[in-house]
Parts: sequence; C-alpha cells; structure tokens
Amino acid sequence: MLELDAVSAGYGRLQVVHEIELTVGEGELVALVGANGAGKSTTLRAISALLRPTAGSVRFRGERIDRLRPHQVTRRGLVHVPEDRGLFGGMTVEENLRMGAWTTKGATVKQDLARVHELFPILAERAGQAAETLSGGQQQMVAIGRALMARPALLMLDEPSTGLSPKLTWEVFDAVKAVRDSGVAVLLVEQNAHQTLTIADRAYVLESGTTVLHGNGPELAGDPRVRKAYLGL
Amino acid sequence: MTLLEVHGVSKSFRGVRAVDAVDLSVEEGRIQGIIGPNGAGKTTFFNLVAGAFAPDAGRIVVNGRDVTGLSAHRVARAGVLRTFQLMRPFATMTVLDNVTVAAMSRTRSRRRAQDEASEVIDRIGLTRWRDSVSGALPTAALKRLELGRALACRPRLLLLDEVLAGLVPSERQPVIELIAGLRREEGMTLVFVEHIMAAVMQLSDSVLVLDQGRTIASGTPAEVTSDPRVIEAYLGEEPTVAGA
Amino acid sequence: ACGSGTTSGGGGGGGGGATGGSDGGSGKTIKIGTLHPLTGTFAGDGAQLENGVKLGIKAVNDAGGIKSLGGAKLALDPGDTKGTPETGQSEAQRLVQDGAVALVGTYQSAVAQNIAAVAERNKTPFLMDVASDNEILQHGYKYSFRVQPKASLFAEQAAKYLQTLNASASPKITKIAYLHESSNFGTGNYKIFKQAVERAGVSVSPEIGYDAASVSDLTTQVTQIKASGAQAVAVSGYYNDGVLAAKAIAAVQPKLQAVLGVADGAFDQAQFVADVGSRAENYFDVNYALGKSAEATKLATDYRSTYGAAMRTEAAIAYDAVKVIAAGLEGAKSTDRTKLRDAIAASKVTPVVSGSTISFDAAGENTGALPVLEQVQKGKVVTVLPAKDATAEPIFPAVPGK
Amino acid sequence: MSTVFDTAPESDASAPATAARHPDVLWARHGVALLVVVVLAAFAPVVLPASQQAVAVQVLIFAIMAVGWNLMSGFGGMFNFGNAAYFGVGAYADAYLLVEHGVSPWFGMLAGAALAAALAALIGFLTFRYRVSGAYFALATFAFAEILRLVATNTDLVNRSIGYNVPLLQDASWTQLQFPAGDHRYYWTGLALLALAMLVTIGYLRSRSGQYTVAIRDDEAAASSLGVNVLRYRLQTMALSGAITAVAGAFYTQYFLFVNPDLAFSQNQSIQSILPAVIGGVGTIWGPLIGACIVGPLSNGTSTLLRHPPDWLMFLQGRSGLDVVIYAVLLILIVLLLPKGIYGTVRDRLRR
Amino acid sequence: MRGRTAGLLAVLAVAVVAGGYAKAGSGQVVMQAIVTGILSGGIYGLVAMGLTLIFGVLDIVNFAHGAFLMVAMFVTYAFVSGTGTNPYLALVVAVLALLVLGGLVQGGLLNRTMGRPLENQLLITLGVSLLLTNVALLVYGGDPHSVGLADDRRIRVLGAVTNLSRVLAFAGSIVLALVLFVVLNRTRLGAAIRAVASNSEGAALVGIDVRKVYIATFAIGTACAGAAGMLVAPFTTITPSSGNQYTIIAFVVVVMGSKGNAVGALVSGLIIGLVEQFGGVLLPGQSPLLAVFVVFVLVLFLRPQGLFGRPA
Ligand SMILES: Nc1ncnc2c1ncn2[C@@H]1O[C@H](COP(=O)(O)OP(=O)(O)OP(=O)(O)O)[C@@H](O)[C@H]1O
Ligand SMILES: Nc1ncnc2c1ncn2[C@@H]1O[C@H](COP(=O)(O)OP(=O)(O)OP(=O)(O)O)[C@@H](O)[C@H]1O
Ligand SMILES: [Mg+2]
Ligand SMILES: [Mg+2]
Repeated sequence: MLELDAVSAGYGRLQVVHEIELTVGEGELVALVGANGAGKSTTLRAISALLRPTAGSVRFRGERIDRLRPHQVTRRGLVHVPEDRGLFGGMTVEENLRMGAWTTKGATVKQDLARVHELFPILAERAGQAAETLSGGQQQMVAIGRALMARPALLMLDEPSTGLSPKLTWEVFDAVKAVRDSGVAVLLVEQNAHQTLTIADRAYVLESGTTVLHGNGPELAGDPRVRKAYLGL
Repeated sequence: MTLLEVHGVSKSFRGVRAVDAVDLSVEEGRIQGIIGPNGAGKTTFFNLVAGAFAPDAGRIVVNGRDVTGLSAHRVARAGVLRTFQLMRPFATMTVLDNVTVAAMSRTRSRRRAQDEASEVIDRIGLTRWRDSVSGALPTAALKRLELGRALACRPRLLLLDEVLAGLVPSERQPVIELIAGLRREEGMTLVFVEHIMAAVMQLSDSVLVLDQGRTIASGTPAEVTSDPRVIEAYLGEEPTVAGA
Repeated sequence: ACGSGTTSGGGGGGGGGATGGSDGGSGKTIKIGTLHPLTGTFAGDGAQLENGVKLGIKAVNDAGGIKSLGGAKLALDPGDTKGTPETGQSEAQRLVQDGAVALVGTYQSAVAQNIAAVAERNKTPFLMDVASDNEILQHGYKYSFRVQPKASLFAEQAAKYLQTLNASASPKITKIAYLHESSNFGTGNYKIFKQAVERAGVSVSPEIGYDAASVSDLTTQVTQIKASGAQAVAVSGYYNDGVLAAKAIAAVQPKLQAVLGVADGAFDQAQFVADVGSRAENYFDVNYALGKSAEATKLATDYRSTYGAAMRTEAAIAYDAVKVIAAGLEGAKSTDRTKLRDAIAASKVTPVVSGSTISFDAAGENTGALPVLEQVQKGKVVTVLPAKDATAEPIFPAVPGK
Repeated sequence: MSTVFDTAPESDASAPATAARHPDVLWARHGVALLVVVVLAAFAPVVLPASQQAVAVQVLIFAIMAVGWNLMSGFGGMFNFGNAAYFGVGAYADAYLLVEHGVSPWFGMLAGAALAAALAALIGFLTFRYRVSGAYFALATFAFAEILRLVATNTDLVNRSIGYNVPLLQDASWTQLQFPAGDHRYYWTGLALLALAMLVTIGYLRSRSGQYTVAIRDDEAAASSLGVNVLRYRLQTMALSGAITAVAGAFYTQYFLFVNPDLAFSQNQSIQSILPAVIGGVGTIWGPLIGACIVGPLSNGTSTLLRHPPDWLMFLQGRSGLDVVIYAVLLILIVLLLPKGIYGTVRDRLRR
Repeated sequence: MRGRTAGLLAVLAVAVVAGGYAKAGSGQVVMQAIVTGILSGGIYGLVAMGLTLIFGVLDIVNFAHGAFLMVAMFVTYAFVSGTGTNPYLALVVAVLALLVLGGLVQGGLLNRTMGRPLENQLLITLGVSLLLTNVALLVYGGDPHSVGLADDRRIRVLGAVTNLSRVLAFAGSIVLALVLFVVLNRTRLGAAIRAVASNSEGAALVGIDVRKVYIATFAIGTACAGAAGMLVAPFTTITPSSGNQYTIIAFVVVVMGSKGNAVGALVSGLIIGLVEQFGGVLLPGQSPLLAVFVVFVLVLFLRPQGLFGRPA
C-alpha cells in the first residue's frame, strides 16, 4: 500500500537520505532499523510530508502523496507518530485523543475511544489529566492512541520505546502488535533492534541514508551482519 | 572517603512529590547506578544534586562541603558535573568551542583551554567532527559531546543521565567502556541513570531504585534486580514479545 | 552673489551650501525650502502649511515675481520632516545644499528648535510659520524669525481678554479651572496664564493635566472641575483632546460661565464645530485668526477652490511667511543669504493674519503678532476681541452649548 | 581507547558545515576586514555629494546602535525591544553634562556609557531575577524605555519635554566635538566610534566572556551546568551592549545638537536599532553595518525618488505618504526574502 | 488567579480609591473615575481581544494591530459618509473587511515566516502598520474625520455620566469576549486553533491544515480589531495615526490578561482603565501611562504568565 521509489530528502542543502526504496503491504508490520543519524526519522518525515522529498516518489494506495501537505497525508489514512510525540501538552488526555479523530469528523469517535481505552486502560483512568504532566511512557500511549483515533490504514511509529523503562517498553511492543493484529499496517522505526526485528513481518536496515539490507524480520535478526553491526552481539 | 552524601532530599512540583526523602551516599571512585520507572524522579534527583533546583528539604554534601541550594554553576565549580538526558549542545558553536567553553572553567588562558579541549575531543572519538557546528551532529556524536564537555571540566563527580538512550546496541559498548575507563584510569566517581539494564549490570557497584520519588530498593545490581518490588514496578513480568 | 557668510563657517563640505545659494541668483527662479510634517501624526497640519506656502509663492509670482531681481520667480523645494527633528535636520541640510535661499517651517517646536540651529550654522534665513515655543528664539540666533505669536503671548492675551470680558459682565469670574495637556505647550500656557490672571485677582484652580497622546476620555477630569465649583475653565490642548473635552463638558454639564481655549488646537476650527455640533456654541479660543482684509478673504477662497478643503489660519501664517521672504528678497536685491537675512530683519509686511504689520525684533519675534479672541457663535467661529479685529460682539457670560 | 565511529557513516551527505580553520584565524580575519573597511570608508565623505553627507552620518549612527543591539540580542539571545532606553541615556547624559555643567562631550559619552551599562545591568538583573524571557523580555524592555521617556518628560532636572539644545560654538572644536554643519570630521568621528564598537564586539566575542555569552544563548542550563555563571555573563553582555548604544546616543546629540524625550527614548530609536541588524543579519559581526548601509539611505532614497521621479513615475510626485509606503513595502520584502539577513544569507551560500 | 494575588489586588484597589477620594475630595469624582475607568477599560479589552488571540496562538508580536483598528475606523467613516446611515450598521462591513485584510496579511506575508525568530514577524507587522497608515494618509489626508452619532445620548450611571456610544462599545467588548470564548472552546475551529497553538506539527499530523488555521486565527484577530475600530469610531477623531495610541496599551492588556485569553484581556483591560483614571486623579500632570507601565512591569515580574495563566 505504501511505495517509496528512489526517495531523497534532507534539510536545507544537506541531503540525508538517498534514493530509498521501501514498500509496506496491507496489514504488514515493517520495521526500519539503523544507526543513529542513519536517516530513519528523516524517511518517515518525508513520507508524512513534514519534509518535502527532493527527488523520487511516494505512493500510498497508488496515489502520489509526495507533493501533498501533512494534513492531507493524514486524511488519506497514513498517520505518523513523530519522535517527539507531538502531543498537545496543555490539553487533557481525552482532548488529545478526540483531536486524533479530526479527519473522521466525529461519527465514530465514541467507538474508537472505547477501543483505545481497551488497548491502554491507563488512558481512561487519566482522561482528565493534562498530557504534559504524564510520564514519558504514558505520553507515548497517548500518542499511539491519538494516531489510532484517525482510523489509519498505515501507522508510522518513530522510536516509541526510547527512554522507557523495560516494563513500559514491553507494554508498548505489545500494543504495537495488537495494532497490527487489528489489521492496521505499521511502519516501525526502533532502536531496540532485537525486539523490533522479532515482531516485524519484514524489515529494512538503513545505513547512511540508504537501505543496505532488507528481508523477513526474524531472519534479519539472525543475519550475522546485522547481529554484529546493530545488535551488538 | 565519601564523596557524595545526600540526606533526605525532597522536591515537589505543584503537589507532585517528584523526589521524596531520598538518601544516598557514594564513596570516592565508585560507580552508582540509579534506575526506576519513567517519572520516578531520577532526572529531578540529578537536578537537585547539580543545583538546577533547590530541594524543598534535605541536605546535599559534596566532599565534605554543604552545597544544598547553591546555584548550578557553583555546584559545577565544586566539582560536580552532569550531562543531560535530552542533549543540549551549544548548537551554533563548533564541537571544539563547545568543549572549550567547558575547559575554560579551569584555566584563564583561552589557548590552554583550546588545547585541552582538543585532547578531550580526541579521547572521546570526536576528532572527525572537531570543527563542525554542533547543531548538525547526529545523536551518537551529541551524546559524546555531552560527555566530552563534562570531562573537560575534570569533575570529581560525574552525573550521567541516560547517556546510552538513543544509541543502537553496537554503539553502546564503546561508551560503556569509556565510562568504565574514567573510573579505572582517573578514579572519577560516577552516578548514572539508565534504562538499559545490561549497562547497569555491567557498570555499577551499587544500584538505587526509585519509584514515585521514593527509594524502593538499593544494593548490588544482582540484589536489586531480583527484588520483587523492583520487578513489579520497573522490570515487569516476563516479556511477551522479547522472549522470542 | 555667493555669500561670504556662507563659507566662513564651513570648512570642507560646508562650502557646498554656498554654491547652491548663488545658483538661484541668476534671475530665473529662487528656491524656498519648506520643512513640514507631510507624513506622520501631524500630516494634516503639514499639508495645510505646505498649501499656504504654495499659495504664497503663487501670489508673489502672479504679481510679477521679485522685481528687484528682474522678476525672478519663486519656486518651492519641499521637505518632509516626518514629524521628527532628525529627519527635519537632514532635510534642512539637504534643502540648503540644494540651493534654497530660505527655509519655512515647521509646525512642531522641537523640530523648529533643531532647524533653527541648522539655519544658524548654514547662515540661511529660517521663517517659522507655526512653532510656538518661546525657547526657540532664546539662543541668540540671527537667522531665525517667527511669524506667529510666541507661546507666552497667547496666555498673556487670554488673561487680558478675560479681564475685558469680566469688566463688562455682572457675575464676574473669580475662579477658573485649567485643563491642559501635560507637555510644554499646555503646562507653559497654564503657568503664564495663572500668573497673569492672579494679578487681577482671579484664582486658577484646580489645575488638571492629561497626556494628549494617550487620552481617550476626559469625563473624569471635567467632573473634577465640576466638583471644584470653578466658574469657568481654560483649556490648552490639541484637536483630538479638544473634541474630547467638549464632549465631556456636554456630558458632565458643570456650571460654567465660559470655556476659554488658550491657543487650543480645536476650538477655533470649523471642523470642531462640525464634529461636536451645537455643543460647541459659545466656546472661546485665544488664537491667531485670519484678518479682515480683501487679500485674506481671497486667500481663503483660493484655498478652498484649489485644495477642496477649508483653510485653517495656520495656512495663512505660512502664506505670510512667504510674503516676508519675498519682501526680503526685494529689499536685499540679491539672493545672498546673509543679505536676505538682513533685509528680512528690516522688512515690514502687511499680514493676512490678524494683528499689525509684521516686523521683527532683535530676537526674531514678530512684533506685530497678536492672538485674538474668537468665539463659536451660531455654528461659526468669529473674532470678538480686540475691537479693531472683531467681526462680532462677544457673548458673555458664555454658557457652553447654549 | 577505541572510537565508536567505526560504524559511523562516512558519506559526504552527513558531513556537516565545517568551519575551515582554527578559531583564532577567523577572528583575525574579522579584524583585518574591519581595518580594510574602515580605511575604505574613510574616503566616503570626499566622494559623496554634499547632500548625502547627513545620510552618511546617519548610517554610522544606525550602525553603532545596531552593533549595540546585536551584541545583546543577536549574540546574547536576549531580544531587546527597548534599545531606546540606552540610546536615550547616552544622549541625555551628554546633553545634561554639556549644557548644565559644561562638561566635554567626550566625558559625557563615557558617563553616558557607564550609566547605560549600569541601567542595562539593573534591567537585566530584574528581568532574570523574575525569569522574564522571550517575547515577554522584549515587552519588558519596551516598557522600561517607555517609562524612561515618561519620566524624562515629567522631570524638571532634565527640562521635561523641552529637552536640551547644545549651544552653538563659533569655531570648530575637538574637545567640544562640534564642527561646522556638514564637516567631514563628524563623519570620521562617527566612523571611528563605529570601528571601536565593532572592535570591542569582536574582541568580546573572542574572549572567554563572549564564548560564554554565546554558549548561554544556545543553552542556558547546559552552560550553567558547566560552571558558567549565567547571570554574571548575561549582565556583562547587556551592560556592554547598553554602553555601545549609549555612545551612539551621545554622538547623536553632538551631531543633531538637540535632544528631547520623544526623540531620545522613542520607540523609533528602538526600531532603528533592530532594523539594520535584522536586515544585515542577526548575530553576525557584519550584519549591523551592512544593514545600516541599506536602511539609512532607503528612507531617504524613496523620498528623493518621489521628489524628482523619472518621467515614467511622474504621476507619483508630490503625494505625501507614498514614499513611506514604498519604504514599508521594501522593508517587508527584505525581511520576507532574506530570513537570515543579507550577510547571513550570503555567508550560507558561500559555505556551500 | 491565585488567592494571594487577588487579595493583594483588592487591598491595592481599596487604597487607590481611598487615595482618589482624599485627593479629589469628592465622591462624585471617584464615582466618575470608576465608571470611566471601567468603560474605557472595556474598550482597551475590546481592542486587545484580537491581539491576544494572535499573540497567544501564533506567537506573533503584532504591531499592526493599531493600524488595523484605524483601517476599521476609516471603513466605518467611508460607510457612513457614503450611505449616510447610522455608524453601527457599519459593524458587519468593518468586521468582514478586516477579516479579509487579516487573512491576506497572514496568508500572503506572515505564513512564510512562521517558525522564524520573533523579529521577523515583528518587523513585518511594523512594515504593514507603516504601509496601512500611509495608504490611509494618501487616500484620506491627515485631517481629522469623524462619524459622530446623531443622537449620542448622555447616560447616567451611579451618579456618573457617560455617552451611549461608550456604553455600546463596552457592551460590545463583553459580547466579543464571550463570542471568542465560545469559538475557542466550543467549536471545531476553536479546537483546531488550540491544537495548533499547543503543537503545530502535532496538529498537522492529526489532519489539521495548519496554514489555514493560521490564516483563520489572524483573520479572526483582525476582525476583532474591525469590530473594535467601528465601536470606538463614534467617539474618537479618525486620522491615519489614531490607531497608534491603542497598540501599546493593548499589549499591556494582553500580557496582563495572559496571552490567548479573551476573558483575561477583558478583565485586565478593566484594571488598566481604572489604573489610568486613578493615575490621572492621584498624579495629575504625570502621564497616566506611567502608572500603566509600572503596573505592567510589576505584573511581568510577579506573574510573568499573566493574571490568568497557569504558571509555566
Ligand atoms: N532539522 C535538522 N536540520 C539539519 N540536520 C538534521 C535535522 N534533523 C536531522 N538532521 C540530520 O540528519 C541526519 C539523519 O537524521 P535522522 O533524525 O533522520 O536520523 P535517525 O536515523 O532517525 O537517527 P536517530 O536514531 O538519532 O533518531 C543526522 O545526521 C542529523 O544530524
Ligand atoms: N519542572 C517540572 N515541573 C513540574 N513537574 C515536573 C518537573 N520536572 C519533573 N516533574 C515531574 O516530576 C516527576 C519526576 O520526573 P523526572 O523527570 O525526575 O523522572 P525520571 O525518573 O527522570 O523519568 P524518565 O525515566 O522518564 O526520564 C514526573 O511526574 C514529572 O512530571
Ligand atoms: Mg530518529
Ligand atoms: Mg529522566
């Protein structure tokens, strides 16, 4: 459903990713791993139009989306949870979640809210709390929950587990799996390469802004090159 | 001797008790780990020790000197340096200038400070980026820059806040070795906050576990990680996904 | 004809001014520089003054130009002070370099003060049309002349007119409040007026100052006047606050026998009557006014037909300033600025503004200048004192708005 | 000890902008450039037509004000929207001492600088003490300038709204810093003061204090965690910035020979301190000078254009306000199209 | 507002009123000062209403606000002199005209500078202000104009007097504060505006067209200036520079009332109005602006987030 064809992007005159090829199929969980500064976040930003690609094309369900603006991409069902989470700090958890349903115009909000609460019960408990006062892990849940409220066909998550305690990391991974199991495709960027690869259907390894390896997730986890370079094993 | 003594410090933010009567004492030349769930108060604890905030209660003594309530730069001059969880480079300055600023705290001569900064940069493996504007550096280099700036001040006590977060595993090991080397070669005393348990286990002589601002456990890494309260609050039950 | 005086002060670049002066002397056109606020807060007044100068130049040229210089024509070189002394100064400098033989300006006293110094340093005559501060001509400047009455004269005359009115009325005014804007202009008027009327046994109280730049309502101030029991109020302000004062007086209705503007910027204007309507009735203002001469009447008609708006007296003063320069050129028979200066100092010119013949004292003040007492009567501003300039009898007691 | 960058990308794409040489070489280059510029600029009055002399001096005054502003706001990161406060103090100190006590303007200039430095430090202390920052800091500085204007307007000691006229002298005098109108010596004095201000800026930035100042701008908490006394260096920078601006004020008084509260402390002076720096490049050494060379003649140029327009623009002549309209449009366009200012934009291009 | 601050303010208010009474020696004057202070304070609140929205949401220090106000006054003037009708009929015209003008300024100029440092937008709005002021000068000249109300009735309130037009402006400011409050807190557009104010990237990622919201916000802010300009037109003289005197006071009001807070703007407008009136009574001859600025600086120091903001 998502196809990147020779996409290049960067900041100002600095090109960060070069001619990336990448696809995500319906309902797939695809992981994108790589060293710091390899260009993972930049790739996601280029897809969600936070950054305009300098070359190449991005197609989503057959339509070119690389000349759209971020809100238009979201409206097409491709939702991005950025590295900094992008929460509305002063608003409550519930308001944040409801804002997530902006594109669906409210018809199914109640139902979707219930679904998110089921996935992350703590968010129901903390519905009235200002998002900025939550702990890091809870904020991550709000961010994922908010993205789900848009009823995405494809969800892009940028390092959802960074800085989380081991316990919370597991919870987040469980949630990601649950999302995938509910039929939503996921493009997951993670530091936690080992865990990521084990749950991914497919994975790409990014190095210096280009994809150097690509394959089935668990298989890649076993690939000696990956093990050496990224898993530190 | 005891380099850092913390007696019952507390700090609240608008009713939230971020740090609640925490005690800690660290011997010179030791490595002390601090772990705990998100929001446990670890960063706040660092902020208190480093003088970013004054504690509501309690006392902080460094090397026999009471530094409670001193402003951050005074604490730094007393030999306590900290790094930031979110990296905070001087973004418009080059890597060299970043480290020079730190080195200048110890010497009057700009030239000497620059030379020392250069040495530190070589030592932490940032030579390649020496004249780059720091705002354009990748995460891993920024993490090292944080460390480099702190080292250039030649602290007696170094507080490291999640220096490994955001690094891929292969990038972690060299940093861990660097930290271990600081203690081994220079006898530096370290306190660090970390979520990467492998590093905590490998580095620390003893570990303090915080939850909701309070100490829930402390002891050797092995003791702490088998403590049921720690598992309950922090480590969690056996993972469903990571076990594969 | 190039003035030795022009070069004597200036080494280097200063000499540039001298060449300009001689260009104008060949008998074709003679440049007069103006310095008015054509943009900024006072743009409206700047336009009036500028138009007055234009009509003055036209009058001189239509009458055959400067006869002693072979019928040389006057030409306008306009400068925009933008209302600030620094721009005024650099514009003045430019005009002098461009060859203007004399400068006319400036509306604001601060700007005039600065330009007087420029004129002095460049030995170029400077005719102040409107700029009232006494201070400006107290530095011993030789090249600056003021056509309008100096500031203190308004308050002194106001005191005299008040006495004249008092003399013929039965409930005499013995306590008068003073409402004034709180910069130099208002505060200065207040002090002089107070001194002058107190000698005649009239007490001035309360004194109420306000900041013209920020005021948006004067009701409280007028209520203070009402509460004080003053029988009349003297007002010194600008246009906007003058209107506010009139509206506040109409709303609060203090028991007043007179509202007496002292050089007030609103009460003598047709626009004021249009803006506040019948509430303006009976307001006095001590101010300069257009005289009764045929030339004055013609000027007002010309102004309206040329610019499509009513002329204010300030434009007539600018017109007079041009007449003075023309007379000076006639007398000097030269465009040399120093000679022109001497000729202006000795000139006698009949003004279109009320008052007697314009001639200048040693300081450069117009000895013929005399503010008159005007009053709003039946929707028209008429001159009521002194008798020789008056077009109507004063109405007194003059309950405002009746 | 091993370095971790065995695995780091080596591609050109991720190689960031590199400052080519040792820092001291860069500073030295600025110094040499300054010398060249000053020597060249010294010929300006000889070359310029007489009617442009006043504009040239105005450019210098703008430039000094902007250098002062830039030190605090550009390099120090404290957006000052009330530079008129320091400018006015400089202008008034000079006028007061000269007119009331016959003190030489050179001393007046020093006294003004000292007073402005003290005022800046006081304002700085209060704002930092109460953690006023960002747009609020800007508004606070604005308020202080306005308070000074209002106080001066109502204080007999400084002649209320009348202000001061500097008495005219018969002869040119260096000690009294007064020359005949249009004299080149005004220009050269201004140029020397500007050069001095820029030299001080360069020296300061190169020094330990300057490095600290920039570090504090980039990240206050990080700087203080390294032992930098944030308050001290901020106040120091503000004081120096205020002093430089005050020198512009004193020179202004000597050139225009007149000062009053509306002039000295007006919002306009604050804006005129900011404009050159923004147009030339905020936080760059050359920005204020380049910007002043544009802003100074710009307003004058549009007025001149409309006074004597070329034939095809004749219909515009004599419409008051139009010159300001054009000026405003140009101003908007410059800010819009050159976000980093002229120097900043050009430098970025060259680094490529 | 914290209890302590409120208490302090109350004590201060009592002291000021008592001082005013002692100084003026007349209850009538004090009453008049209170009424005038409240009415003109309402007007300050009204003028600040649009500004607080723009500053709060877009973080633009908009120095063109006074010029927008002036444009609205001239729109009113043009409408009245063109049709000869009651000026209040111009309200809709002024609001619509300024809505469009604001949209154009944001869409055409400011949108390109969003995210750049403060001085960029500041200088552009200054440029816009210069531009509008001088276009007005070109079109209408510098002479004062007015749109006097045929029957600006004198009204007595609690022993004090005022005019109908001022009472209407005051009522207008209350209505406008309520309208803004409802728009911000109860509508979809309001939610989008708050979301963008809180985190613009996050807003884009939930599907909000951020640029449109910027334009809408600025347009609404200037439309408020449109309403304010029309409402003050009947009791001010209209010149190209008559908006200027309001810009500064409006900023003071915005900061005191906590940026982005319409109701806060109204309340702090009232405080400023009263400070100004009593400043005039207690310190005659001093500019009441001095008192206003001193209060402003005190608020900045003691409650930098404004009287109604949450501490940072
Ligand atoms: N806003 C920016 N301006 C300039 N350069 C940037 C910017 N953001 C990122 N970069 C640079 O782009 C490169 C790739 O960054 P990116 O964030 O895509 O990496 P990443 O793979 O997501 O790394 P990380 O694991 O640190 O998140 C880095 O060298 C970084 O310095
Ligand atoms: N400046 C502040 N203002 C208000 N609350 C704060 C502030 N700093 C921290 N807190 C609160 O104090 C608590 C402890 O935060 P702290 O940052 O110390 O946690 P932490 O243990 O470092 O967590 P993490 O592992 O996520 O970094 C949290 O509830 C946080 O929201
Ligand atoms: Mg990333
Ligand atoms: Mg932390």
